[in-house]
Amino acid sequence: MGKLYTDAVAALDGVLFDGMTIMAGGFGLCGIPENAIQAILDSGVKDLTIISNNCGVDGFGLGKLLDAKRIRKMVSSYVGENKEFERQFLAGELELEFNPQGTLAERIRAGGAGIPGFYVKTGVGTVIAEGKDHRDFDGETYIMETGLTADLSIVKAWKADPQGNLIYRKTARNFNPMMASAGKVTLAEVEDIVELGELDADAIHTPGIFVQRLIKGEFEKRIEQRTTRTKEG
Amino acid sequence: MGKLYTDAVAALDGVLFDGMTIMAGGFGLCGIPENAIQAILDSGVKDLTIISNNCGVDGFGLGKLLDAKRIRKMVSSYVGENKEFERQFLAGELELEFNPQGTLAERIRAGGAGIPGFYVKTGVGTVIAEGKDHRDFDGETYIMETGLTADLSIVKAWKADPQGNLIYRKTARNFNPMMASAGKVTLAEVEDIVELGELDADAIHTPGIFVQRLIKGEFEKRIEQRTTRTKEG
Amino acid sequence: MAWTREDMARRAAQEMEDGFYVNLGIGIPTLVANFIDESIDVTLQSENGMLGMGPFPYEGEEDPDLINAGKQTITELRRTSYFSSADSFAMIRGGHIDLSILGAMEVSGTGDIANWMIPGKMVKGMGGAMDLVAGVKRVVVIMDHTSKAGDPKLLKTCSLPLTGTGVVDRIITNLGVFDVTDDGLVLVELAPEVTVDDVKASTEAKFALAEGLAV
Amino acid sequence: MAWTREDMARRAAQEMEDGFYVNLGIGIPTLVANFIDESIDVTLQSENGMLGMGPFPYEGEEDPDLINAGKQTITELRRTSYFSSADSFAMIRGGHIDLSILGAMEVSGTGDIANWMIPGKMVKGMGGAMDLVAGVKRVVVIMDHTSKAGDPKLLKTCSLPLTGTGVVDRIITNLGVFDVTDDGLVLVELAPEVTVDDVKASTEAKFALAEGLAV
Repeated sequence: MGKLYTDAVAALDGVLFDGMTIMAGGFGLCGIPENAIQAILDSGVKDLTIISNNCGVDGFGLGKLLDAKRIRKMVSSYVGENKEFERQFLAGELELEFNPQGTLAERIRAGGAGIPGFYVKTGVGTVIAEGKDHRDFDGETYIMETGLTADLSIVKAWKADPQGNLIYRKTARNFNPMMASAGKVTLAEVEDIVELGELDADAIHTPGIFVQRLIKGEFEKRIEQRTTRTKEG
Repeated sequence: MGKLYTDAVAALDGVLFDGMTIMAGGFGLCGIPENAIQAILDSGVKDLTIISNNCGVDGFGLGKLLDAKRIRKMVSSYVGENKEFERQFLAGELELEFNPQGTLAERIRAGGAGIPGFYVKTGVGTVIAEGKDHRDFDGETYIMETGLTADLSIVKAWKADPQGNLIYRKTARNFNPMMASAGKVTLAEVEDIVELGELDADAIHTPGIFVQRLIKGEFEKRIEQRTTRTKEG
Repeated sequence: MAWTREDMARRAAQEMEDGFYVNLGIGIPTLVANFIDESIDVTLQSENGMLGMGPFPYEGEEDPDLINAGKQTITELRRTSYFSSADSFAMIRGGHIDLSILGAMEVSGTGDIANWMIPGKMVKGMGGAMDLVAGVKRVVVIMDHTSKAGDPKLLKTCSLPLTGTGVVDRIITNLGVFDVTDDGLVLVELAPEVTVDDVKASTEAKFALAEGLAV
Repeated sequence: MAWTREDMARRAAQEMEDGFYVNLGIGIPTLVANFIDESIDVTLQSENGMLGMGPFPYEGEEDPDLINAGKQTITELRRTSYFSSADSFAMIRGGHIDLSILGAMEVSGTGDIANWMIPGKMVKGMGGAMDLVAGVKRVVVIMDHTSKAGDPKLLKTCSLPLTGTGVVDRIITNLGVFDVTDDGLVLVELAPEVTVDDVKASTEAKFALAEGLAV
């Protein structure tokens, strides 16, 4: 049994189909699966439903799939960084489902954890609650949210071992661990593949059971907002 | 602001009261908060509801509180290691609420995560489902389980820094992280307190926000079932 | 000649496939680990929070922080990862474990299983058994065909409190192997020298014979 | 003399207490970090998965794997821990964050807040704002008292789509500080040289005056 593939094209062989649902990890451009996105673009697959907190920027990240009009529907919490998104949405070419960020994260975790529904306070009394089941617990009102799964999850980690155990780095972790658990197939792309036994077993974020395919990727790791301070003296 | 206390007695000052609910980490005797259990015993507090996967063994772990008849009710998944438990239960001195182990773990996580209810397949069609809300998702039947919180959580970790960031070791992690998040007050006892900055920020299991009080403990770490193999030749 | 415990464990080990993640219950299921074909790659899960469970430690190398779900001291492997109980059962409930091999007191012809409680006896608790039968992709039961008193354990309807309903896929007893299908129980293998009549005599549940069953 | 943005941020920084875990929104709330009293210990949360957020990096030391919820490059501290988005919002939703300081387009006298969407304009999304107002123990809003067009932003009822209902505890504007109480809005502080009549003239919501308010 080998999880290791030479590249994203090989790793996605037999997995892609028009109309499929794909979860893509990352927050902004931080911790996004650049290699899988490019391979999905190159494959020509279309009518995609993409579950991702954001939709990249014009020309980079998921913005590439958007520019090529491969996305039919986005499930996100914030898409404000992307002009082509606005254009397609206003032109009615793109469906959009907003979720509060924490609700989105929990829906994905729930999908991976066999939990089809759960209650949260988030969004009660807002447009987000419309049409959802309301229920009181201890005198407070909550709404029911449902679990999410995907045909494919593409995630980005820092290090992996050949069993697919993953470690993420700093805030590049974000949505990646839950998405890894919620894909029928999960492709992980990493910066470094180490020997079995090199990862600290207590520090593994995503156990290999959640990773069916694995590649060592090449990353631009573009910075979205470069903010700095000046050294004094 | 200091989280660090000299010992468990000092750390529990002002927290304990008769009839309170306490979550206690550990699986069997692995990863149990030995110091807090002893201090709770010494305090004389009684009529406790204890949420813990198991109830220790006769004379050790939570078995100490049981022997002293301080426990009014146990919320557990398995209590088979304890003869005094059986005696008190059959004599009607002890209330018992069984939860499937995964349901118990998830109820505690939910309690800490602001989720008052969620649906699972576990236990559908069994005694566990009696009286619980049933609901179908995609043609399958699920039952609703509720979140759990506690007045106090006592957890055991391996290492901490003075901010209360915790790292657990091997299978001694078990129920400790969720319980740390579900206590109104959480006392963590650890084997080693290291300098701030010494823990790998990517490898911290329980962020310090969940830990209000912290002690360096003394541990017997009793082994429940010593199973070994013999070295060949 | 009925199968021994080891025979049953050996037969159960054939349920494993390359790349499988497997959870083994306490008792005979634990023995199955000894018979896994070395040519396939199988990872054992322990529901107290570990993937990649290794064998018992050498004497003197026991680690109190490293136990399995049966509370026995074990070892780790190079592939091992640890996680919390919530994450462990998210893995189980979410259908990520390929196979669970469990013991049982009773199994019904429709795949109901009872393996946690005998009314009138002290209730020890279900531990993770209800989660495993509800969540794992494929559930295989190993059990003696009859109780010590000689009563059938493969029943039309379980008499003991259930662990799960319609969850068992296959049953391996000392007399043979049964599949739970949409059309009911099917006998798919017989232990050596055991006849269909032998099985019928000690089985309450109705069962069909698999095509090509060597009788 | 109405407060400047810096004055408002400085005033908001006084909401912090020793040992607090705090989430700061984008915009003026981000400035608040600059005015935290050095004698107290405050930990900043960034909802993309970090506790213990440090300042911007020195030039040339930016790390693409280390950003805040506003997607800006930042640094870590010795106390920093990282976690997933699910764990981050478990922390927020579960009521573990002591204080959130957020901007707003409108706030009502009963603590409703609208800060994510203007109908007719492109919808960017609510990000984590709905989770924060619903989950954090205490929610403090910083906003200009009126819109650029001079319209009141403290309203009887919000006109924009809501982020949350009955969630705001305190509002700091350039004119003063208001508490949302069970009996309605109470003006508790005035900016220097600002009069109650000034405030009344640009506030749609009714408000009472706190006892001992220096007018």
